[in-house]
Amino acid sequence: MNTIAGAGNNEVLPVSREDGKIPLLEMVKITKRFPGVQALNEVSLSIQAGEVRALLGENGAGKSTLMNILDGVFSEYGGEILIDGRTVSIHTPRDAQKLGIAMIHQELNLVPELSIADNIFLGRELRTNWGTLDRKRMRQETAALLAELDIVIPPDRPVRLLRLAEQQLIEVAKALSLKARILIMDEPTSALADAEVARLFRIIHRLSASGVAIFYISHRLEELLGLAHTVTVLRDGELIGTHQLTSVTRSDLIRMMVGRPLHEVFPKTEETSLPEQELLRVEHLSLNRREGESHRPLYDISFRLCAGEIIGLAGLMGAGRTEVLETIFGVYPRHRVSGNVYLKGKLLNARSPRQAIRHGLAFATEDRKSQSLITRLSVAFNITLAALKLFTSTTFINRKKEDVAVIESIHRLRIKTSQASTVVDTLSGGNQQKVVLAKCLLTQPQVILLDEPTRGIDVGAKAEIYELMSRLARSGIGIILVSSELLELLGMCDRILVLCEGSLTGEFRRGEVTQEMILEAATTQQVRVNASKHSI
Amino acid sequence: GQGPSTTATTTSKKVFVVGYSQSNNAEPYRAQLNLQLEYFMKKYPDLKLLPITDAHQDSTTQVGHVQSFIAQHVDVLIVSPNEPAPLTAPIEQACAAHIPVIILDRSVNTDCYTSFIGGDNVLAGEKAGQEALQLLPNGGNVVELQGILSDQPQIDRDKGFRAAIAANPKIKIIASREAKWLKPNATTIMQQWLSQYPKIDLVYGQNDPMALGAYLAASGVGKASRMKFIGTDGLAIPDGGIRAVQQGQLAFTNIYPTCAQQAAEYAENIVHHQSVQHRLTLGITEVTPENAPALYKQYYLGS
Amino acid sequence: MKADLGNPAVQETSIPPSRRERLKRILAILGSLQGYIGLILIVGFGILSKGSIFWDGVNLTNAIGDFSSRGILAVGETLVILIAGIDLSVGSLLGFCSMTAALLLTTRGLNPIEIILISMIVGATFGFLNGFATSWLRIQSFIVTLAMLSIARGLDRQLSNNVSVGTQTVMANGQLTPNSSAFQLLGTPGHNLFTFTLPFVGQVGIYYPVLAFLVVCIIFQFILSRTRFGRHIYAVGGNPTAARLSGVNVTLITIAVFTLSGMLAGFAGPIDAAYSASADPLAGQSFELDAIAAAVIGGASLVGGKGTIIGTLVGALILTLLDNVMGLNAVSDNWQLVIKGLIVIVAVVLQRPGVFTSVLVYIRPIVTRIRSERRESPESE
Amino acid sequence: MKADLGNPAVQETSIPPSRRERLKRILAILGSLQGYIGLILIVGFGILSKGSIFWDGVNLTNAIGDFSSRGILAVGETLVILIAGIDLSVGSLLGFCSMTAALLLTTRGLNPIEIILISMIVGATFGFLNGFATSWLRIQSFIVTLAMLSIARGLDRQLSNNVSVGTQTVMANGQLTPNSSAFQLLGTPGHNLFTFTLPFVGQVGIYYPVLAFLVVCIIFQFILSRTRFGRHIYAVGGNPTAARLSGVNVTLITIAVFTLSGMLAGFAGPIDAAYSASADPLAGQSFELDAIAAAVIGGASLVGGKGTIIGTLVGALILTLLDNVMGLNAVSDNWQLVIKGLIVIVAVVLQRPGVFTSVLVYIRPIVTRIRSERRESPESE
Ligand SMILES: Nc1ncnc2c1ncn2[C@@H]1O[C@H](COP(=O)(O)OP(=O)(O)OP(=O)(O)O)[C@@H](O)[C@H]1O
Ligand SMILES: Nc1ncnc2c1ncn2[C@@H]1O[C@H](COP(=O)(O)OP(=O)(O)OP(=O)(O)O)[C@@H](O)[C@H]1O
Ligand SMILES: [Mg+2]
Ligand SMILES: [Mg+2]
Repeated sequence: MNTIAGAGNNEVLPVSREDGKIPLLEMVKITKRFPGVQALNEVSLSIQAGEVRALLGENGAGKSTLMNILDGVFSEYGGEILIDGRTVSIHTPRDAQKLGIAMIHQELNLVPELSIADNIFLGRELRTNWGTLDRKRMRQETAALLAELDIVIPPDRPVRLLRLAEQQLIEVAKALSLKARILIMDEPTSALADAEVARLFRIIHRLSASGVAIFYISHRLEELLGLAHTVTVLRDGELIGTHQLTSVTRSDLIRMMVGRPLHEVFPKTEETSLPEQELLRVEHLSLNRREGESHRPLYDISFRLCAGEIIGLAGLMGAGRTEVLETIFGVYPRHRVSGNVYLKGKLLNARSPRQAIRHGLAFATEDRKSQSLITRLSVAFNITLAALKLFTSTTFINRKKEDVAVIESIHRLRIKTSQASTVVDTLSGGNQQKVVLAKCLLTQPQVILLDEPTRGIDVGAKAEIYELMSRLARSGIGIILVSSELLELLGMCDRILVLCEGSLTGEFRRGEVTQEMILEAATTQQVRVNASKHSI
Repeated sequence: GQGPSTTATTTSKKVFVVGYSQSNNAEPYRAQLNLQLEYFMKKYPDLKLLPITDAHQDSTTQVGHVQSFIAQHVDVLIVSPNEPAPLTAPIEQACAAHIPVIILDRSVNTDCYTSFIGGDNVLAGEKAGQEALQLLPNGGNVVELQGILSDQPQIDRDKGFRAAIAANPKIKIIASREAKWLKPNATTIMQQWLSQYPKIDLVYGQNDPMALGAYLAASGVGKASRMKFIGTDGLAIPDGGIRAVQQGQLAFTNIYPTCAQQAAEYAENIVHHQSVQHRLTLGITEVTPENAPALYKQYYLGS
Repeated sequence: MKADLGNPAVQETSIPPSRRERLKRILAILGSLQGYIGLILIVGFGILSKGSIFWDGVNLTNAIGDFSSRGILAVGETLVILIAGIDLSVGSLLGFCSMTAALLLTTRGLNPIEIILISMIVGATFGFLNGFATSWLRIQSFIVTLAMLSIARGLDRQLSNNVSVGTQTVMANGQLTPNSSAFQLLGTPGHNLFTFTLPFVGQVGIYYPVLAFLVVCIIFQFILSRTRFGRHIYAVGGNPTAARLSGVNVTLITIAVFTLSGMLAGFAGPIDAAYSASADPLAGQSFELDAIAAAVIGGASLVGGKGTIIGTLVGALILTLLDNVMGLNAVSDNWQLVIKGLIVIVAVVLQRPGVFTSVLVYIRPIVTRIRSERRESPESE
Repeated sequence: MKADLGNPAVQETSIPPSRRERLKRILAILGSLQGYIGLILIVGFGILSKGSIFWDGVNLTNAIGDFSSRGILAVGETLVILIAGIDLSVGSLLGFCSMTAALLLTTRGLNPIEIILISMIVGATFGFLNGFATSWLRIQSFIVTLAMLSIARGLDRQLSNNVSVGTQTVMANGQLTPNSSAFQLLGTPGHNLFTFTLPFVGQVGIYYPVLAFLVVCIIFQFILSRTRFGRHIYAVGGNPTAARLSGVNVTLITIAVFTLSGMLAGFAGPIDAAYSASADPLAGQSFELDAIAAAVIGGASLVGGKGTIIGTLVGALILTLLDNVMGLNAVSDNWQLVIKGLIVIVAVVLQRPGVFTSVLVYIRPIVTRIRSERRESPESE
């Protein structure tokens, strides 16, 4: 309890100093300024070999910035870095690599046109005696790495064909292949489902046992138990404190992060009592495969969504949850889709996202960077893009009205940005996600499709978003929530539908369901009649 | 030394500024014109030629150049128009600003200039055609390499050439294509013709580089000696037509006058208020292997 | 402390607050002029070297007038660049439309307004085909418009039979026909739409190409910044997937943008014909390079999503005034090419936001040192 | 079942397995030829329309030889496009280097190998400056190389005084000097490096430009696909951030690529001079468009990260053989432009992967219906 008293004074790591051992890594008084933001202010920390250090803090606290400095992403910063007690100079990623530092970045950093193997060995390709690329060995080693992570994808496949979660696993594989002494993981699990997460943790344990120091950034506090040894908390660019994980409670951590005690619950406690009024009905929805795909992404999905209801979609990675939302939203060409979607009893079958939005649907995609945001443009531009109609009188956009709405959204979701005209690219990951949600809500939808909406969002903001969802539901809006965090689904949803390989394999009501039941349904393969023979 | 030996002596100390707007420096013919103009202008100490402007074959650019000379109030303006119509208006503007204008080589659609000096492209074509008649007394197959199809010299040279060879119906033009005045284009086209037509007797290139490009292609397959090459322009530069005739690559070419010497003389006359001809058409000199060495010596400017 | 620029570690306290305020205000003004610095330097050099010859209504009108048909193309090109495309066909389309205009005038005797409208429709049709092929056939716009460059030029030359068509048709009495005479107002040098006399300034002529160019700039700047269509253009260029998922009809926007670019080429066609008093089958050749250059010098990014019409206007002015200043200073032609290349690079570097402040970061410590040295020496203060 | 194409709902069982196998094999072959389909059609048309005149060693050598200097530029251009840049200066650099080569030959009397080496160094220097300005000054390569286009052309013209320089220097006895005569081997038409006689085929000549182009293609295809440097080029173009974070030196790669592009222009310069037996101050003008077109038609994406040298070779062959076929068929100059534009688009559409299979999705049901109808009618089977 009293460990929290240490908050505020930069008392560096009592853990290591007591042993008198030289820490593997020390960062001393790291300072970093961006135009208009003091991202880090004299932050110091150190880590021992074999230690797993959790790095916590609100969105925009400076976690990624600190780790990026360690990985050489930023060439200019204040402070000093020591490895094995010796000052080192890290100003490019290459410097970091040479010193045995590897990082899994918060945002995916893969080259889409290159194959998995090429991506994994990018920058340190294996070569034959002739100096040419040793493609065979790289392919073999990649295959071995992928096998270690239980990924069954051919190493030659271009990364652009992979789904987000798969790409994130490739990032993990890439970092592992570096055989680093210091491994940084910036929200590695944000796009992963529980099975993959468990696999990742086994690997972390093994690495830690073999003496690798690991920094682990996550907003899923429950993950940390049994994974991290120590925890460092940042707030607004300041170091708040470093503690043994066993000596602090969850609420202590939250208090350190937020700066005030936070009553954290899933606010959706009781089932909605609105009169049953159907909003969305999905009947026999199927999505046909594309060329070269081995099976249909979706097969015969039917369900109903009522006003004020929150439905959860659960499933393993690649179960087709995203596709359900995308299909409803009109992302796929009509000839790939069969079955019908009704909105308030009327046939919708959206042909394009445009039509879906016009009928009151909104969709927050899981991959914010490539699907939701125009990262080179401003926060304001992004927030109002889908809802410009609201501010347009005849032909011209009413900028005053627009500004008001933008400011309101920024406040409502507590987006941490110096100005509305800030470029989205420079926001922290969590704040970018909030921009996605703000944009989605501004269209005044009746049905909201949320794909991993809390990905990368801090505890405080998460609670606010849950609160917001409940409020929206109470006002009669229907929500479909896709999440890989089962607790989130259990806490928020009135009903949970479970998908496995594109088919519905279970439906549970709130209160009658446990994690085990969902997991079981998610792994039950439905005996599917061979599609090509069956349908004539 | 064929320049005017009578150096104009004037009482006034004033130096007169001459602006020259060239349509395209990068044509060998025009580059030669520039060199000659600079050369002959130097013979008149009271004339100062501003740096020659180059419109890069673009009328819009040239209009700007002419306008900027007007803005500078040059004493004499010399223009080689890229195209007649676009340059008409600015020359009228010059006229309105009381700047004497000498037009070289290509005309404009107004009479409001002091003097026009030019060669005769139809005549140049005719001379080439007459030479073809002589070279092919028994008739034969002719191919023609054309300049940019819409350029007036192309149209005129083509007209003159065809009119002249009409005298012998056994001479046939079996192919003609646009090589845009450029040597490598002519080589490429000639190569295609060589694989296509077994018998080509004469190649008419509307300028020397095109004729020489065709010569390269033909000599590459060892057929150059079996055909004749006729060009036009006859520049006295190492890489020009006169030398090519001298070396036997071309059978014949015309010296199409650059007008530079007359232009310098006229400029001098104009600033001293002496009268000049409103239109001066210069003759065409024929270059044959016999007179080529002499002509080269006569026209060569370099040391 | 918050709006403070540059290196925080330097002894800022040594500068008294009032001075710092002044410095800040000067920097703010400089910062807002940043985007124009290249242009300002060129104009400044023009005035210094040639004084009233350069800074003269007629000279400036001529200079801008010469460029205006390319400037209008540059506006359309900016739209295309904003959606991460490129339109190489604008020069050819201008050529085709100037030929159309000349033929409509001479063979049909239409009046200038009819000619402009038809020419715009013709241009828009070609542009539509560009947009269609780009978005439906999903071919890179570079190839589509390169093909269109070739196609339109071929048709232009075929239409005119390789002969340029004069626009000055004369009646039996030797006078220009009314339409031909009215057509001159579209850009024949020396023909102003109207002239009026201002006190102090004297006679001012309104020259159609300049007016048309500026009006096109204003309209399209407005469209880009104030309409949904404009926003959607930026969105498509910034991230087409995100744009589509935000309800933007990406295909439609693409087609519309190429159509507008073609339409503007059609609008510029008659100006070019009037300017030359004829339509040359080669008119507009390589104008696309100037158009793209104006947009890119003005800050448009070929990656898409970044650029403004005002920027393009500045880029166009830089290009044309640079030529004008070099011409007036009688720089020899070959060196003009060299100097132009160098100056364009310098201008682009200078007008990048933040150049001054980043220079300041380096200069600041030096300035401070000098100041403090001055303070120590007795004669200061 | 697994590799099955197209619509699964159609009664696939109606086609007997052996036939399906055959169909699949044919489709697989077609699929692998996919990228060459445009080229194959052009060659096919050439043979059909002109037979042995087209399909003749000399004609093909000429056609490829004519294009080879542009083809070499296209290889460098491909590298630049792969890193999401563009190099507009290659044409001017070729011009400058061809002038350099001609002057080195005529005024210094160097031998061809020395000339090639110096010319490559000159080109590489310009290219280095391009790369430097792009990566250090962080200016878009479009602007940098456009400026360089202008600068190099200006210097070229200044160097040559606007007069073309012949490469055939004659000695007192009227013979070419040994170096001048050796220089002809670099590309003067008809001058083969060596000739030999093959049984059945007859005499075969090895023409330097063609050889040089193909060797350059092979070397750079190898570099791109088999070396670390090549991999890094793709990475920088595909995702510069990812490349940087993976420890790739993005600046170095950028500079190297522009330098190589300049170096290849320097390599092509002497070829161009030898081809015309003279260096024209305008040599290489607008070659950059051909070079870019070859790369893009060959599948390179201007967004970066996508493209191969083999593709560029195919693109170059399409461009030059198309011209050749049209020339042999005596298509009029104006229509050539139109047809060329159309065919380029068709070729690009056809060689896009998946066009056949996606067409098949639509055709399949129709085929099946026809088959089943045939089966019902008695005469079939
Ligand atoms: N490239 C940049 N330019 C400008 N500001 C930046 C940049 N990168 C980060 N910032 C700012 O620095 C601050 C810290 O950001 P950082 O990404 O380190 O937060 P974080 O702790 O990782 O948050 P999250 O949990 O949301 O990922 C934020 O205010 C952010 O806006
Ligand atoms: N663009 C694509 N390219 C290749 N395969 C795809 C693509 N889109 C979907 N798939 C396949 O469709 C299946 C379902 O996709 P997806 O991973 O989106 O499901 P999900 O349940 O939403 O998973 P996630 O847990 O990642 O949200 C996967 O097997 C995936 O490989
Ligand atoms: Mg972060
Ligand atoms: Mg998903």
